Amino acid sequence: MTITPVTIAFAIMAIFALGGGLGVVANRNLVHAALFLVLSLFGIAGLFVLLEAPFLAAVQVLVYVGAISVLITITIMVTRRIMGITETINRQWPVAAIAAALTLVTLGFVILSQFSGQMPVADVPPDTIARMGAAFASHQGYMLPFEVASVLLLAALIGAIVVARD
Amino acid sequence: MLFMNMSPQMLQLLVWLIPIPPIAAFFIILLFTRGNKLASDLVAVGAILLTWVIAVLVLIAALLMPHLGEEPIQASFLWLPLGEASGFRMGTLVDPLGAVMLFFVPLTASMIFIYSTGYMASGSYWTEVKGEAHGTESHGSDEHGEVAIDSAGRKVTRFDATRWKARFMAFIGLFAGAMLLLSVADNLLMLFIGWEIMGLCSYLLIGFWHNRIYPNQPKRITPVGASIKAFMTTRVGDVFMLLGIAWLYSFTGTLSFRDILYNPEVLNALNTPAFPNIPALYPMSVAEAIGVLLFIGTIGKSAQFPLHTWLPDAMEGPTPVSAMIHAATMVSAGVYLIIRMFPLMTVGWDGHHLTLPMQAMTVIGAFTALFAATIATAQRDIKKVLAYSTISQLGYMVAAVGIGAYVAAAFHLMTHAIFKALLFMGSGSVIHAVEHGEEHAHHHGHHFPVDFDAQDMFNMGGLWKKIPVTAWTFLIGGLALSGFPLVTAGFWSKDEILADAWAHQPIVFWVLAAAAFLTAFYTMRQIGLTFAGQPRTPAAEEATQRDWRMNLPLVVLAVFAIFAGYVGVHEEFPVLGHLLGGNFFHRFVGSTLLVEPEKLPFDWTPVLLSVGIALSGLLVGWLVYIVKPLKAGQSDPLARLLGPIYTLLENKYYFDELYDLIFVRPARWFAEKIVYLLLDRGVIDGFLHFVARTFEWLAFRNKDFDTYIVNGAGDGVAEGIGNLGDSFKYVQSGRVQQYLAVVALGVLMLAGVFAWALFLR
Amino acid sequence: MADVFTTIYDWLTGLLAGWGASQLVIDLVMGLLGSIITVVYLLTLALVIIWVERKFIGRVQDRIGPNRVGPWGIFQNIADVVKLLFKEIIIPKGADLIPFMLAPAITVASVFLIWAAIPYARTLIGTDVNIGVLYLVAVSSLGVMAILMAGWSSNNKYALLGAFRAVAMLVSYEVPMILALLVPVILSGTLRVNGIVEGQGVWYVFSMPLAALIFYIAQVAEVGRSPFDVLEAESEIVAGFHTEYSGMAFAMFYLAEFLHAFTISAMTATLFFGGWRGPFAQQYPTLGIVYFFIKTFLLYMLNVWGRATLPRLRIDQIMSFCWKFLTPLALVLLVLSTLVDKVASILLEDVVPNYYAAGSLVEMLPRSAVLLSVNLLVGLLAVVWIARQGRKERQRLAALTSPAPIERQAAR
Amino acid sequence: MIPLHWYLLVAAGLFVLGLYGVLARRNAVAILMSIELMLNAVNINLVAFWRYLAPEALNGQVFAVFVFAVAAAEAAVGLALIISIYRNRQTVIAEDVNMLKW
Repeated sequence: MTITPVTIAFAIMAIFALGGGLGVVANRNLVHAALFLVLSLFGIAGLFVLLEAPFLAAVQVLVYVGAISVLITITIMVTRRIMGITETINRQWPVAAIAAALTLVTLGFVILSQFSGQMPVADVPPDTIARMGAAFASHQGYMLPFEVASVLLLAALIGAIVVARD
Repeated sequence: MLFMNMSPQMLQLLVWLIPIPPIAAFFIILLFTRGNKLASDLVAVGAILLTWVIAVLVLIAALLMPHLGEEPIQASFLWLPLGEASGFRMGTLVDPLGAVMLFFVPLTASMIFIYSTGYMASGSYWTEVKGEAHGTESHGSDEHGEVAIDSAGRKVTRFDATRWKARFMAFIGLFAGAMLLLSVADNLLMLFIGWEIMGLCSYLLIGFWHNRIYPNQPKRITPVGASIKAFMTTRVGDVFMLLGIAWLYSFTGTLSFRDILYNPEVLNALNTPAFPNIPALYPMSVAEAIGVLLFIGTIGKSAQFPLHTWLPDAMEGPTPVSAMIHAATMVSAGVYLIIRMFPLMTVGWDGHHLTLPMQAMTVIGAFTALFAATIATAQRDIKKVLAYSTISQLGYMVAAVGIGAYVAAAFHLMTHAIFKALLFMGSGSVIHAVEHGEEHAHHHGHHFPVDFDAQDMFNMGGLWKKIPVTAWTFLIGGLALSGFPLVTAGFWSKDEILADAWAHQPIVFWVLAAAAFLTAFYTMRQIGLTFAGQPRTPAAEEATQRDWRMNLPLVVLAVFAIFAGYVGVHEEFPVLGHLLGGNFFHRFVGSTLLVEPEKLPFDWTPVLLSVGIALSGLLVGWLVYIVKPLKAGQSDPLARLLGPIYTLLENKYYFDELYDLIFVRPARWFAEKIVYLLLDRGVIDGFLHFVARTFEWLAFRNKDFDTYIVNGAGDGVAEGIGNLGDSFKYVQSGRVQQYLAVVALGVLMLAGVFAWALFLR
Repeated sequence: MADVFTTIYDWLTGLLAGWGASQLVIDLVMGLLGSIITVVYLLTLALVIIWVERKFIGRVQDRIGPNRVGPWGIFQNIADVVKLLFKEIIIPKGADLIPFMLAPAITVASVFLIWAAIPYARTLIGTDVNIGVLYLVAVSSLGVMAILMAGWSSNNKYALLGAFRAVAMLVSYEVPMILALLVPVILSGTLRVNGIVEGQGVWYVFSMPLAALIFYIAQVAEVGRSPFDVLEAESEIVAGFHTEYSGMAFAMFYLAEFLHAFTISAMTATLFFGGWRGPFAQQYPTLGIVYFFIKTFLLYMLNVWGRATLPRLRIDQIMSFCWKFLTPLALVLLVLSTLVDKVASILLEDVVPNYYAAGSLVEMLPRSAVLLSVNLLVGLLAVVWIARQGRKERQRLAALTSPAPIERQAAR
Repeated sequence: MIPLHWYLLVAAGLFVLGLYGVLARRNAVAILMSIELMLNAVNINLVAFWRYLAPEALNGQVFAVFVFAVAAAEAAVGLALIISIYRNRQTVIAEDVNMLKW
């Protein structure tokens, strides 16, 4: 496996993603955890870029970094009163750890046994984004799911307002 | 002009619409405006006036049609398909005869509706108090609040007669709708439907004041009794009529008037022997048999001789009911039926010796006319008099049809409906006045026996001053009834019948003439007793009635009672004949038949005879009852004249008692002894009880099984599950993450299984 | 001389290739070079524009403005920078060090990153990614996070309040901004920034003036300059999220703000004012950079003018203005204009065969006319509506404050 | 070119981290963050498979977009819930909110 800039980039992004994830679950300071989440999300955006899905990358940054993590951070700051509590891990953490480990083993096994090894890769057609846009708006494509998603978002919006208001 | 260019479809649609509004009013009132008297009045009156307008439109259109007789306004649809060819059709038909119906039915109906809104707006009657004196809900508020004890030991109190006014309006609405349905029907079935609805309404309305009783007169029939009696009696006729209809349908395969009555093939076909293999009945043709059956229906509906007893008792209903059902419309329906069926009745009539139904009609009609007239002379109750007079007049018409005087019968049907309705409403107005008088007098401290009868003519007298409008209109009606020459409608129609009778059946003529004499007499008697002289009771002293809703219809009908006759003046009648365009009515209605009935040459004899008879009858009545009017407490001078016959007449030849003896009692006995005790109690109940006991025994055995085995098992299961739940509920820790952990592990297991199944093997 | 940039680029790549570097290395070097150049010139530009702004505001406020250091005080900023460099960066007690230090960097970075996708000329653009617009939005949304970090980590209630305010406002104003941003995308049918510029045969500000206005307002709010400068309202919250910052850290926020103000002008110019477009810019891309900077500067001056003159709004006013007016307006405008656009394209089919043609001025005229009419209509309605609201509000206030009961009597 | 399974492994790692966080963290917000991690792991998988197995097809990216939508909705509602819980019970510890039990 030769070291190429792409590999390096991938390594950096993967480290961002995984390290950030680790920070999220391991850090006691919730705000830091949130910041780590941002980091991890950035890494993932980078991975999208490497996967030649720049659209998704941009959306990732816009939605997650720009919106969701901001929300999360604000929530943390608003509910800061309990941040004195040092105990961040509950009693069942061993179970969690075991479950996680087993999952990792299973997934890793399946991945390595099934998807390892090089394979011929076709190029991404240049007009992917245009086609995606068309597909979202055409009834042969994903019009209905698209509408459903928008309804979902509307419902979430209203629901959030109703739940969170005094 | 509107009617000239009215398209046939439009016209047929209008005809369809005629019966709708009153029926609609019925439903609207019962469903929505029941609680509100004013609204109900408006709905009902509005509906009937709408109907009247439509009817008038149709009527005018029909009159403008050149050949209404040949091609009438007709429309029908297949209602109940039977097989491919045949089936019951529903349809409307307006031919000249129907047009006549459309002329007087909506007219009188509308008048009576308006009248009812006034008549039902006040008044009260005695009712029995069950339990607590101050009524339970079923009796509601009583006007005076006093409770009396009558001779039969019943607690009685006054009851507000206006309580169910809305319901009343609804019922008469339904009734009017049914009558109009019958009038525009183009087939026997539809006619029969209207016929039966009217029967029902008559039942409902006669018994309308269903909680009314007559204190101190336990023998007197109550509204409930009267209604049952009327219903039952008419049923008898209806059953035979239905038989006739069924026979007709089975023979011809249709019930449509046009198809049967106006096509010679069918009529000829009907002219075959009914019972070919019974020599005794051989001469009777199918048409005759059916005709007789249908005529029996008429006997029931129009209260002809054997089945006449219900009509006088029907007077227990509110007076508008009497006016509408028992004068203008329903009883006329019977006559309308035989007129309508005239071609069938006269199958095989060569103009000289009558067919079987015609004979029956002639005999029964003529007899009834005289017989009822005799009874009418001796009645005390103002409405009873009118009732019997109605019977006798209907007898006239029946007899007229019997002798083949088709047009005359239709003519008299129309005029009689108008002036008899007028008379009834007049009598109602009188009764109202007297009841008011009674109340006023009561307030002024006069004490009345609880059995004071506001309908008894001997409690009246001298009302001429009190209620002039009623008096005048009543007079006009009375003169019309007794056939006062030239200026009343009754004269022309009755005269035509008599002329026909004179020409064909002299005997019938003399019978009817006698009846006419009596008619004139009792009319005068009635007027005399009611209006002339001095008041005989404080009630009459204080009597008053000035309600325009009741007076307006009187006036309107009075006008018609005078002028309605001029449409049918014989063209050879001096002066008037030409003046009035020569017997339009005869030409118009005559065109209904295939062969125009022949016009009799004008003959002075019957005219003069009938005039003389009418005038003499009036004169006698005038002499007896008006020249020296009765004093209070004085008995009927006629009683002295006739002696025992008077009592016989007063008791209506004891017909009620006779029927009670030969029909009612045996029926009661049979019902009680045989049906109730033997069949019901003995056989049916016995069997049922046996079955019941058997199953009871089985059930107990079953119960044990249930308790010990089924319940044991069931409860066991339930308890087991309950315990299980108790021990397992702690799984529900309420900790989301715990659940999630379990989920994760479960999924993990599944994943492991899949991984093993897919990749490891 | 027609196209300096390509010439230089080709020369450099040729040079490197001559030294025997692989294509990848060349890309790397060029990319690095480009970003370095961008950053450097932006920093210098910042010095210039800050001086200009201070002068301008001085004039507006009837002062002279900086005038001591150098002729017309040109070197004032350099002096300031030196001063700030030597000042200590005070780290408050209980501050969260890493975010505290990270925040200014991210803020500046978010501004710099925007410039990577802004075309100076037809052939001069950092990276012409095919999702450029989206990129712009995404990157500019990073600043929010930085502000949050700063506000929280400096362990100061004013700072936190300021941060909350700022975040609330910025997040809100992203909505109308993006809605308005969709307009050029729809009109030009591409997300490529350069594609959008090339599509503007008629500047979109002329076909969709309302959208341009909304976008500009939202952007000003994103910068947080007056009238939207509640996030550093001295009278209420000392200096907002950067209260605790001093020295170079503060300088970076300061720099970021000014640069951001300039950047949004650049974005507006690019997206609505035809970017580098201008006479002969197609043939001689070198001219494009001139046009671009002229437009940007003019827009920037507009911004400064507003900052110098407009009073500060209340936070609730700002929010309700965004949610109750700007966003609905943008939505209505978007839906209506696209609808009318479609209908017109169908109706005018035979009159104007290539209705959607983009690029040349003449071809674009009919469509622009249609859209312009829609904009004017919507704008008119909006003005009428807002006038009514204003009248209501005035009456309300009058009712609240009017002391004379007589008037009320009359009013009744 | 980077082999597919690297991405998959990264995704798996993220997913596992998220899973652990969901199961082990006490703070509800932290749990929410972990859920976001898992969602992102899924997204990586989707996009990676799209890129390597079917670049012409759109499904992968479209799916990812829908995941974004769902994630946004979920975050909004979840955080709103957390805030209201905090307002009512002064806690954001997931297991302190256990009124719904036997």
